[in-house]
Amino acid sequence: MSDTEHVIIESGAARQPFNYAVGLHGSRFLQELRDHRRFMAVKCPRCAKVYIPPRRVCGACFVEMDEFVEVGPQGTIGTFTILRYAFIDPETGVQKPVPYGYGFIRLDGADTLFQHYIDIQDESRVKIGARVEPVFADERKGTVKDIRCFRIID
Amino acid sequence: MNNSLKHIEPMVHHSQINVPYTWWAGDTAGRFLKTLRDEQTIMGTRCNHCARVTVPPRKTCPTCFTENQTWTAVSDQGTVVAFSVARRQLAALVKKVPVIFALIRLDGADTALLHTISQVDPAEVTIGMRVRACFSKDAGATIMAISHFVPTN
Amino acid sequence: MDSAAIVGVGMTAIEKNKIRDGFADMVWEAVNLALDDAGMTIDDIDNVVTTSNDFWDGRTISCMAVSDASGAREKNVSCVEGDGTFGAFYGLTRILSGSYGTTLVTAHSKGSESVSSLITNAAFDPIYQRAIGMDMVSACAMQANAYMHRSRTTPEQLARVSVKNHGNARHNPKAQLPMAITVEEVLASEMICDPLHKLDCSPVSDGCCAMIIAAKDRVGTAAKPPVWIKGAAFCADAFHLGDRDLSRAAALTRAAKKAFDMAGITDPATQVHVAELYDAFTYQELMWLEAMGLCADNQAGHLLEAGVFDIDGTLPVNASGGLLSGHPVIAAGLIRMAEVVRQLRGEAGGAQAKDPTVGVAQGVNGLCGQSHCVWVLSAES
Amino acid sequence: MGKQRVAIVGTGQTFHKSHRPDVNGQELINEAVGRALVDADLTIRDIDAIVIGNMDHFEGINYVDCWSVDGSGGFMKPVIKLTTGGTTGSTLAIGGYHMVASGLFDRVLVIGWEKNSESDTTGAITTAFDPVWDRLVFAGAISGLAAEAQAYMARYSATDRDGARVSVRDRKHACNNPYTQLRKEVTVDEVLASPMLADPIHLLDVCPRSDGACAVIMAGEHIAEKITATPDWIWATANRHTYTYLGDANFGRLDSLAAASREIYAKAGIREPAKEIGVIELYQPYSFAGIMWIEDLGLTGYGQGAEFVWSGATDMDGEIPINPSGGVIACNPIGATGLIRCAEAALQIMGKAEGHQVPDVDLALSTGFGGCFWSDILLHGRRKPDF
Repeated sequence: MSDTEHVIIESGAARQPFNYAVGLHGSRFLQELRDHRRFMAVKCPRCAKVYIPPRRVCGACFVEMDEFVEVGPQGTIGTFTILRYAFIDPETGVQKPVPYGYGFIRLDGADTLFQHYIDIQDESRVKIGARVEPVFADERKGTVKDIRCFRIID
Repeated sequence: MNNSLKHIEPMVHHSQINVPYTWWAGDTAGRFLKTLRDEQTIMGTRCNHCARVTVPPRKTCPTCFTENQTWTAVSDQGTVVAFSVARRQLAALVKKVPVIFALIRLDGADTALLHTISQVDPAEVTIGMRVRACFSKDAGATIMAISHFVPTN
Repeated sequence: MDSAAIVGVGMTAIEKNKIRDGFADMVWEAVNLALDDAGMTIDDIDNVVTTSNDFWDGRTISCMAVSDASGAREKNVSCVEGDGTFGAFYGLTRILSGSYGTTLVTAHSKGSESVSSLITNAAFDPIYQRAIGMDMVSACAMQANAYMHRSRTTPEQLARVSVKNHGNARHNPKAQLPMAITVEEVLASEMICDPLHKLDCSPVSDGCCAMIIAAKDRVGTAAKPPVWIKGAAFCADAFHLGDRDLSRAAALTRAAKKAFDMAGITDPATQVHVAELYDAFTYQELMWLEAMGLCADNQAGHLLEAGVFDIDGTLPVNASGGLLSGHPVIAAGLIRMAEVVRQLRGEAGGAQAKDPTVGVAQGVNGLCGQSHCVWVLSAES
Repeated sequence: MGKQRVAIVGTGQTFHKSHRPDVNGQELINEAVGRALVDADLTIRDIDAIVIGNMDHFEGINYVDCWSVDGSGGFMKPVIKLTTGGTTGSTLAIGGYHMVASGLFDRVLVIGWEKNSESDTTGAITTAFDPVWDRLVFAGAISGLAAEAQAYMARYSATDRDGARVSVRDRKHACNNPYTQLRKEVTVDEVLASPMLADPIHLLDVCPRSDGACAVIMAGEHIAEKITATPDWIWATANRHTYTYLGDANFGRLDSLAAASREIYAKAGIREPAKEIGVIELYQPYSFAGIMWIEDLGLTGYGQGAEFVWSGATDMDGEIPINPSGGVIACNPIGATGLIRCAEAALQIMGKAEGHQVPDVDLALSTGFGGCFWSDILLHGRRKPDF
């Protein structure tokens, strides 16, 4: 028996499957995105803030929201970074290739930002305030990955 | 529910949490597991304060909360103090049902060890039954270095 | 203790699969019901404690999902992980500390979204135990055997708990599994893990409960008579099942004694009028009754058969139908408290016990009832 | 029974390291608990209740409050778990405060811990975000912070040199703290020359992964002064959570910290925090936060954080030293980190901070931050609060 051997127990193939309910507000958004490439946000009846992704409750006003408004598809970069270190995606167990752009888009008409990838073919054009448009996936399945990324258009 | 959502089909996002873990056993559990693997011997710790022998061993006595412990080998035979027999193949089960889970108080120990009993008709298992450990050489330094327990006769 | 009271409760229906509702949807529904019940608005709420569990919810910091829906924006908010009774306890201390006049407590879970056998397997120690392949059911079945062996409780007596609670659930419109069943049907149902049949086990459920606790000087603003918190205590036993006498619940005995002492109750078996206990499995109701001193050791099965724990008995237990009729973990204990509140207010409809003034509720954390939280509530100050 | 004032009477930490193969989680917890008990000259029998927390998916253990009793000393005691992500440690401290202040318990043991070496940290952090909206494209905690820094820099023309100056400060302070993990001085140029992780964040701008535990013992006022001659009185606590989805954040500002600190100042009657507070243990997971968040705390005006830091005001001998312990940049056992800030603030008040003691601290602030823009704050005082 080696005194210097540190015993490690590994989780191996253990994983936890989940079926997360999206909720009706989110379901409407994902279905519009999938079927019509439209971004549907929701507007607070009290403070008039336009939220994306849509959700049931305005946290600030504590009221239920049901007025859907179309926003985008174009917008501006609210803020961003360029990721240069790789990590394992816990959902797939695979590393995403780096570098890639990651940012928060202010879709035209929305008051909150939409998180997604940003195309960085020309890094010099990636800046706060740059105009962007979505690049849709060819096959859309009703997730936020129906958008591949946002690309700079000015 | 409001009108704008009345006809929306509720969606479900199928996903998983797939984070790999590598738990350090630490020196205490590490010694227990290596002794199982290398010597097929089950070790416990005797608290020098309350004299209870704890199996599996702990660095700190669970009742006295002191680190004042002496390593001691316990028997590979013991008595069933509780058991259950899994009949439905629930997801956590590693073995095929029926699986007999048991708490076994090994001779020389004051606490009971959690493990499985095999090679017996589940209907014959009772509280108070005598069992002994069978070891596995392929499980490495893990709790499965005891592959299972069997009745003593 | 008369410093705080429960002034509002709200709960969703307990269902097998709320496919339309995310966590926030359930919390929004329960919170609004609790506010309505209390005759309050969110502006009357001084602080919020949400209760959830990251493993069950499939999300680290699971409480984040419900902070807006619980009205926690611009309020002090905290998050307990464990049974809702523990969340309520923390909420109570935040009032007794003098920091806040009202606490809104929520607890939610959606068992439908995960594989409960894997979630509870993750509660076993990764180094010494997990690879053996146990989960909550196989562990509790072991405890059931140990309890039955010690107390001479029979499978028929266990089955009788299921018959009683599913039958009681017929009076509870929010229950998931109201059923008229017989002892024979319970014993004939699929054996999941000896000695527990399918009908000895609570189902997988979705649901949420919300509760508003108020300081003495704030109860007057509520719409309904307050239900006073007379005692509350919690206690944890050893983790390793083999370190405990699995046939007994020493931690529950200690927590109950402390809670009863706080409430000035010296003989719980006669001074408590209604009980909502954590019957995740049939044997647990009987074992917890004995451990809490609500009946004598080894007698719960006999008293059950004598009808003592029926709705019209001297100590109705789980008149709501209990967890056997719907078990959203995490919310489960808070629902027990809410059901006691309904009993003490006389709102329990067909499940109403006769004029109860003192009730107890219990919540559980961990494997085989390692950690318990006990509440003594009263309609009288 | 009845509400009472609360003081910290003992603290204990592990020697925080990148990995601790010699102990399991329970044993790691036990080291901190043992040191806190020794510090307060108490035994586990004196403890009335335990408040514990971590982030479940870092260790992959469910019901940690139950699992850890061998190490925490929770056998046959009340044990409760609080978890709020990055803020867990400070949330635990606030929990301990209310447990004692309620009058239901006189001596409460508060424990925060994490063994980050046992999982893929970024993978585990990713599970903290909404599975439908945030998780699919989430790019790790550092990317979120980088986006925050970018927004701030665009708004106030700050530079990566400003961020580096904060890292230089904390890494220098860390050299005086034997318990912390990274104890090596760096220069601004070395920070800027270190690998770029996510623009504008370099490797030396951020915290490491750590294994560690921290324990704090809180006591009610009638016994605190019997336990120690120098209790650390908790004057006030506050917190705010503003997260719904990541895109809701007001990038470049930490609104939750601004709101929570205003609540604290109002409770304690503080008008000029930079002058009245003696030291701050700021939960600052990366350097740029050391510029931005001191503005949200009201130490200086918006856009003036960098100038304030360059002036030396936040150095050990400055007007208001920040992170004498070396802060989060020197070690980050996440579930313990916020509690370490609290314990370090207590050490400063109690005069026990040894090599990193700031002289004559009357008021100290400790904070907690969560990756979803949540903030906790505790105000600590040498004098018993008169409110």
